[in-house]
Amino acid sequence: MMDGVMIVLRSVWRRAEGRFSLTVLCLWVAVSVVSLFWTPQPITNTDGYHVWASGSLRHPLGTDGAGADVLSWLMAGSYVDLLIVVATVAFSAILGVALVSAMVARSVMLSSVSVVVVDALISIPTVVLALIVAVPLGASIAVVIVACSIGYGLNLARVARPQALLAARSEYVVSAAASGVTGLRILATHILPAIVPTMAVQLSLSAGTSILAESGLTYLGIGVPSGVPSWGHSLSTSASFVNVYPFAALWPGLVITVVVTALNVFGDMLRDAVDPVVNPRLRRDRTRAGRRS
Amino acid sequence: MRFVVRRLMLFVVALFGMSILVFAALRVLPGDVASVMAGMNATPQQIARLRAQLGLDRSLGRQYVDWLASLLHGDLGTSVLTGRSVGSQVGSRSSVTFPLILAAMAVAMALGIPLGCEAVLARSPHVRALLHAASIVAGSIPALWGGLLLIMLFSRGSGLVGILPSQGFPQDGWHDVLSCLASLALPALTLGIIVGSGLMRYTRSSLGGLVSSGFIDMAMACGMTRRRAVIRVGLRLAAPQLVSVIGLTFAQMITGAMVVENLFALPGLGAGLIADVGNRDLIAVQSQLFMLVAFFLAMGFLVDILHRALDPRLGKEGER
Amino acid sequence: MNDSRHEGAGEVRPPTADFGGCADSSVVLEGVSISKGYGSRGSRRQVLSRVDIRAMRGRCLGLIGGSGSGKSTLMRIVLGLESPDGGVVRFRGEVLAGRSCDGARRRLRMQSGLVFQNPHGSLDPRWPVWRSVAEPLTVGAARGDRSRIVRRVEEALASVGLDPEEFMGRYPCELSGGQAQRVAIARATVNDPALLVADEPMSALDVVARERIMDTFASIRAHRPELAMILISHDLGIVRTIADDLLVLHHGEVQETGVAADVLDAPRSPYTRRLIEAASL
Amino acid sequence: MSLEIHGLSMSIGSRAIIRDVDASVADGERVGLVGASGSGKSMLARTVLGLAPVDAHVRGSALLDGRQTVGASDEELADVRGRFAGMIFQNPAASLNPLTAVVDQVMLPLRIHYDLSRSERRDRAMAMLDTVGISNRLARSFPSELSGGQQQRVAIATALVTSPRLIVADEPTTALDSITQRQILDLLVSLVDDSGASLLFITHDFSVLMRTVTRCYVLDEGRIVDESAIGEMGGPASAEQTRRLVDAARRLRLPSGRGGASAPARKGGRDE
Repeated sequence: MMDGVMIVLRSVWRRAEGRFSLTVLCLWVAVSVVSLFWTPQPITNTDGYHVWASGSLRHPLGTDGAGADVLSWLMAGSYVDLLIVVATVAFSAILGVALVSAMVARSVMLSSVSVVVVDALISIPTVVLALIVAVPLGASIAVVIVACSIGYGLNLARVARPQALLAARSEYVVSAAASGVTGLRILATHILPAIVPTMAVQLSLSAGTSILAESGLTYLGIGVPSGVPSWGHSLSTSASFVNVYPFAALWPGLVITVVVTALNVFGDMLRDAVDPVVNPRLRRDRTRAGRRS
Repeated sequence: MRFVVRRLMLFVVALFGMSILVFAALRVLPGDVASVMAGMNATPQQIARLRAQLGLDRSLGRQYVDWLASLLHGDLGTSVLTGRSVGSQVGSRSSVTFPLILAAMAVAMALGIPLGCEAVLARSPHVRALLHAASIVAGSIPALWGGLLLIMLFSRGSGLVGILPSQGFPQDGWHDVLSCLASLALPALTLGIIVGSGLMRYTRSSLGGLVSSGFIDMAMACGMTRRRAVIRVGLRLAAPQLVSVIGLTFAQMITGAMVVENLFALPGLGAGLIADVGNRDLIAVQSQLFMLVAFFLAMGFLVDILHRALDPRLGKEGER
Repeated sequence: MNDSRHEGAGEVRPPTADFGGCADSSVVLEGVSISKGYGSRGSRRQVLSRVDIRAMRGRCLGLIGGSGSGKSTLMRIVLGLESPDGGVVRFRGEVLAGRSCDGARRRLRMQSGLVFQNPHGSLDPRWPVWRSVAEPLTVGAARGDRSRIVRRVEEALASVGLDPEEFMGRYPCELSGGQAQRVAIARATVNDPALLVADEPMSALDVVARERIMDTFASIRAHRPELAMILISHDLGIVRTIADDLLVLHHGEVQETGVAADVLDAPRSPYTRRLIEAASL
Repeated sequence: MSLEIHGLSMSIGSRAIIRDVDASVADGERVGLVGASGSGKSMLARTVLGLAPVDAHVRGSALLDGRQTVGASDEELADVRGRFAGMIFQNPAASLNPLTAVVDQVMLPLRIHYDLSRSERRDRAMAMLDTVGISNRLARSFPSELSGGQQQRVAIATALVTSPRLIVADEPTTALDSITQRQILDLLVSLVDDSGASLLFITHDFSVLMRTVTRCYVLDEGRIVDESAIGEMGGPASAEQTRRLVDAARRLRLPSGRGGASAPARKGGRDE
């Protein structure tokens, strides 16, 4: 499995857009890890005298409303956003796969119920889900994660369903069933691999959208609480003074846009890189596995 | 027809389910609703009076049934803070939010669908690549930042071009239509571009898949150019899915709409709801939240019906 | 594998004692007065009415019918993939009706191989050839160890005229229509089935590939004298080269049945005559 | 001369698909184009009509009724298609517009090329449908409600309704069962002869050609390897690929002695 992942990454790296997205994503992860130990300025200390200062040696990207260093807050924020993205992708993948498996299950009851659940809840916007969670529990990272995971899990199920149904009704599944392979094994070996390309794309897009949702929900006050650094938080605080200090909002917005673009581009590239039918390099690897096993 | 009835039942069941969820969400509050609403320094008597006033002393089941009954009569309850009925608040706020959403949707469709087609049909590969890259970047801009950029560019006062208001909404509502539209212009543009990019990407991928299909070959064999065939036949074939995606982006747009309303200080549903949540006006929040959920479930219902109507093949299956 | 072309028709086997004989061990699979209808009360569509079908050990039954004749439904019922409204299905004497006797249905499944019309549709595009062919071997008690499976897969590929060394690692998208269909045949016969059912195996292929598949079936049957086979098609020209007996189906009713040579020389039903005329030069 | 092809080559990326092909179809002549799958036979016909993929690179010349199609603009090619040349595809279920009634499909070429009133278009389409054996009762139905044979009849009506000079039939009967195949072939031949148009019939099955064309080209790996009258095909003089195709076709057919090969039926009965 690991060599499969390496081959996919090498295939993505081969193209210019792939290089751009992989570099940005690796940079993001690196900065997140570094920010756990060191940031140019400790994010806690504020400097009342140099509020909204423009770029200087001590504060390369200037300071925000409270005089804190914008660069340090952005670096610290990258860790929180990475956490949100990883959690959202993981939970929505689990929810998505569970729903898709239910939808193609042989038992009519299970499949029709899952279809009903998805069709009914899919039209509820993320922010409403976030509100339903935020009102009782108050603003927190969990609100963003829960709201995004449910929303994107349902969306993943809805988008991957046609491929799953196509595979479930295909002749190679009928042949497997006719030769006695159990339903569960068919699901794991035929149906789920068929939706992997769609899932890879959807999860990358959801990762990008969850960062945008984080910035939106935090601005609305139900996302990341005020004390916790995040890109959305940096963008929100600088937004309210845009008429006076327009350039303060430039950096957080730029960082978010670049990272989300990288995630979307990565998603586009994954569509072909992950599918052995489209990516010949994946096929060559499996044949060696064939020989070995 | 059978499909419509089944889908209607699904709508009612989902509505009922969500009403329980919304009701329960507000009841799982750490501590008691009344004490939270009355604020930190409220005396026990004030809390007790508030509890009685809101009928919180009744059993949960009783409260739920009363709330549901009042909803059915169109009474959304009265807000404790402002004393005005929630219904009237929702009415005035939606007169701002819905025009904003419709305008944004119009911008999204006007930008998204034609550019999506062009991203597939443009003769030179560079144009196609550029359009695709633009749609990805436009889709990656946070609504907040997009709004800020437009404010920097166009807003009266500090903007470079300074032709459009960047804050607020005329107090007397839609009497002065022109200034209302002007104040909605920037927010609608912000939202429209972001949603439009998603629509554009979807149009591009669904048309891209159809370009070499047998249906396009047939249309070309009858005498159409590839471009005309893809637009005339391709779009028509992709229409059912496109409608579903439009319905879905309409729902996802609300997150952005709330952000934009707050940024541009528009007294809309989003800004109002967030304000109510802010000052813990839970009864108002509960009803408004439910109204929003009901609206989007109805949206989903309508979109499914339209999707089914647009594609006779699906329709036929249901009947036969 | 003898790639040599059979000159003229494949050798047509002499008929067994009497076609209508009682249920003896030579009958692998039997369907007695099978009926099936679809649709609700108002628009009831009778797809099969009282069809008798029998697959004999070592013989190939050609099931002929146009589109809408019900031949695919008959196959699904006979293989236990669908239950009939009326009639009974027996596999080696064991009745297959209803859910109760899953045992018989599972035995039928384990001892029958399936080949479909669309070669690339019947192979998982994400699986290399060796894994598709090995799938039936990895089921139930006959799981066996890795090396036995690899050996059996290589034998199966060789028996359909594909060099294992070259094709084991290939993917369906790297195969021609004819090669993909032969992989499907290898998969269907890798488990030494008692019954091989092929549903329009050649209609999606061009003439040259069809001839190759015809030779493959002939060599499979040469190596497995005990194998019972049902070949479903709408084209008499294809079927007559392999089938020993014929069953002509039209609108769910049996038009004619009997030994292939007799039916072709003296067709009794007008529909059979139209089929013969449509399949002649 | 309705079709003249000189030195036509077509490649997609680095892969050459058609290599320096010369061929011609005289007015009113029925010519076959035969080859195994992947030989480029249907791509040759599509390239001539401008239906090749967008990224195809075409060289050489192809005169359709005297009009050069290689290098012609999309608009010029579109004007030719449907008016001078009609095309019938292999799988009608994947080409007829699934969202419009069949009569509207037949009216489409009329609407594009001729300015007739809606009722005139409708009458001509209904008449054409009747000619191919589709009764007016079925005219309002959708393709998905018709059988394979009926769908192909609608496709033939759509190709012939503007009485074009050349009909290109790309394996029109491969997806149909044998009896329907025979009916559709007979119908196509009789209608093409009635209208005096010429026919380019593409298939992999020689026995189908026996009943439909007078002369045929054999294509292998994008190159014309043989050309002669249909009767002499497969003789000792013909190319090795031709003999392979003829032998394979003959082996898959009953010897003609059985049931007798009847002459093509006048209009083909209205089938199921």
